[in-house]
Amino acid sequence: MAEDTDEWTLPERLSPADRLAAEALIVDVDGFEGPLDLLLTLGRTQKVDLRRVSVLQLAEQYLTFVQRAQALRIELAADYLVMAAWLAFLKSRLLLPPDPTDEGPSAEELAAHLAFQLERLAAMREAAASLMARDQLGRDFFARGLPEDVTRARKVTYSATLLDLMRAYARIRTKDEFRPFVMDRDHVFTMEQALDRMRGLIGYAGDWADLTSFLPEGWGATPMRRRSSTAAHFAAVLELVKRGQIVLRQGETFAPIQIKRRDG
Amino acid sequence: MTGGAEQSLFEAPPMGEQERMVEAILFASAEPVTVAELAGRMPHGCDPAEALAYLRKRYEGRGVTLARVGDAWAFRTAPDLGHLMRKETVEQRKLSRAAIETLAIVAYHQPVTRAEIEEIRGVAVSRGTIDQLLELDWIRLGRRRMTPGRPVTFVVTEQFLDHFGLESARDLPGLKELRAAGLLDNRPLPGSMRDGPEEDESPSGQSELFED
Amino acid sequence: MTGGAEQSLFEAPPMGEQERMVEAILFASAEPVTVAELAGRMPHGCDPAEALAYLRKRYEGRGVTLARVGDAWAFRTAPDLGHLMRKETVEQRKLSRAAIETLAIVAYHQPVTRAEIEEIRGVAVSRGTIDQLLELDWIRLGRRRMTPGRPVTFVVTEQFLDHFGLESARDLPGLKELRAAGLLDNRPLPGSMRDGPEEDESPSGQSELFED
Repeated sequence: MAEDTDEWTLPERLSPADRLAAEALIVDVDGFEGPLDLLLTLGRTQKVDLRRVSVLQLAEQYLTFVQRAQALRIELAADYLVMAAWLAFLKSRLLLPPDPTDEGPSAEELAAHLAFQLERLAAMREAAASLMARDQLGRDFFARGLPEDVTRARKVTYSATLLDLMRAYARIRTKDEFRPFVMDRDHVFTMEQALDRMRGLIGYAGDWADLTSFLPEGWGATPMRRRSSTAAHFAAVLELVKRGQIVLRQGETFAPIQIKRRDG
Repeated sequence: MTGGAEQSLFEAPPMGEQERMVEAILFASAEPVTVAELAGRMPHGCDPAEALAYLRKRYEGRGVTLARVGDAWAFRTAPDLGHLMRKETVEQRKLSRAAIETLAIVAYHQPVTRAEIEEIRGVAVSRGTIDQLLELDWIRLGRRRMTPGRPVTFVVTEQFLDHFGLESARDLPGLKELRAAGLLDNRPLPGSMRDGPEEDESPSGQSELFED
Repeated sequence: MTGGAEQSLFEAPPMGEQERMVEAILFASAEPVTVAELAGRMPHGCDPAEALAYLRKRYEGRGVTLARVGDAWAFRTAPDLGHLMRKETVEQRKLSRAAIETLAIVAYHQPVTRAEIEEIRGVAVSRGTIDQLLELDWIRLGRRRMTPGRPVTFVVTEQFLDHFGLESARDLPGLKELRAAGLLDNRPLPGSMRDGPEEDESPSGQSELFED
């Protein structure tokens, strides 16, 4: 691969005009639909039939483009870089004498395929353009505007489109993956639960004790669980105060809340 | 522009052309068209009334005729051929969600029993839903399943394939393909992102509600 | 009932009458009507295909012409009169460049897989593109390709043909030239195994559709 890296630093054989064109392309990078689209544009600057496009020259133009983009710190999508690596490889293969022990397709075959791809893409674009240039229904020619319903032999037909069908199936099959919008009970301590616990515990609260010391084990570990259990227990305590079973006090705002069994 | 050129600009098209124009306008219009309206839509200098007279003559005795509706004109089926038009009056109704879901399950899982449909949908299938699909000729009975109780199975019909433009039920896209086509992203249900392709950008589940 | 009476019962109406019937049925419908449907609605013994041939001749050069769409037929206004129909013009949904290219690739290469579309365009088919074309009813699912993974294929629909005024997919502009130039071949990257062994059993490209 040493030769490959050398290739990258070889003096570019680009004319000033090509360089300017490459710079213009860089500004426009978002306008391209992928590396092949860019290559097609580059190929067109050679002003020859796409079948006779110089793949070597094309590779150089493309690599220059990628280098410039990197120099200008333009973030290129991965597929542009993959194409760059492949073209660098192809370029080195095209420049070096063929290795007779080399298996697989020759550099010329690979180059010919690239030229074919470009030609095919160009052809499809032209086909798309001539398709869209055709007379179109509802724009250039028209259907009967007043379809007749002469006799009212009412017959109900039910319709559904393939898209409806596929969406329905997608809906069913992904149902399991949806989580309905419900609280995650694993991390929620309810007031009922807290009330049950506290009822059993207040017998031991003969003296003032911090509410936090009544929190269940394992519920102080994560903030979410701590908050949920604290809130539940606080609500439970308020309920118990209301029932006259305990008293509660707080020294000042944000100070610990303390509770005590109400005697008598 | 010289006066002469302007003159020719405003010269009306030949009557044959005007007749074609009236024919096309009346055909494509969703409502009967008045002579004044025709004149407004045709090039300057045209005589739609005369063109209409020619056109009316041309359609005399044909399968459709030019009919006068108030002071407007429209094509109408020849009265003696009304009996051919009976099929034109069909009322289209959308299939219910239960029916389309049941149909989808039959299509994807055939042959499938009623119990299996219910298991997949997670909800009981009403008698009427199956009946409706049977009546539409979109599903039919398949072979009985060789399991206890020998339940009947359902399969889709030729009519089903025809209606949905499929060559065979095997051509229905799988879940992965549905997703690739973007069909799984159209329902912004809460929590539906979990398995979606945009996983990375959206936090999963509702746990983040409680996170700090 | 005697044989003779039955004979007369089933005697088809004269061709002129049949032509009127076809004319009336097609005029009444906004959608193309197939020959089979015509036959189903006309009296026993009619030959709608022959009646269609006469009718087509009759409407040649008129403001309304008889258009063939696949196996079906419809009256459509003559394209040169489109400018008179501004009132009827329906707002066309703007298609993205990707959608237009994808549509053309499906039309010219059908049946074609998503992977093949991506190879030709050199870029992933963005989500929603295929969806949009399916929703427009311009493409539909074809048979699955008998290659590993059995990918779904896409083909164009009758609605596509109708919309672009094509009698069949064979009439796509430039199709012959593209085929002659080998640009519709499914040519894999040299040395890649991807499409290798199953080539023989799978019809590559649109050849099967367009074979004579």
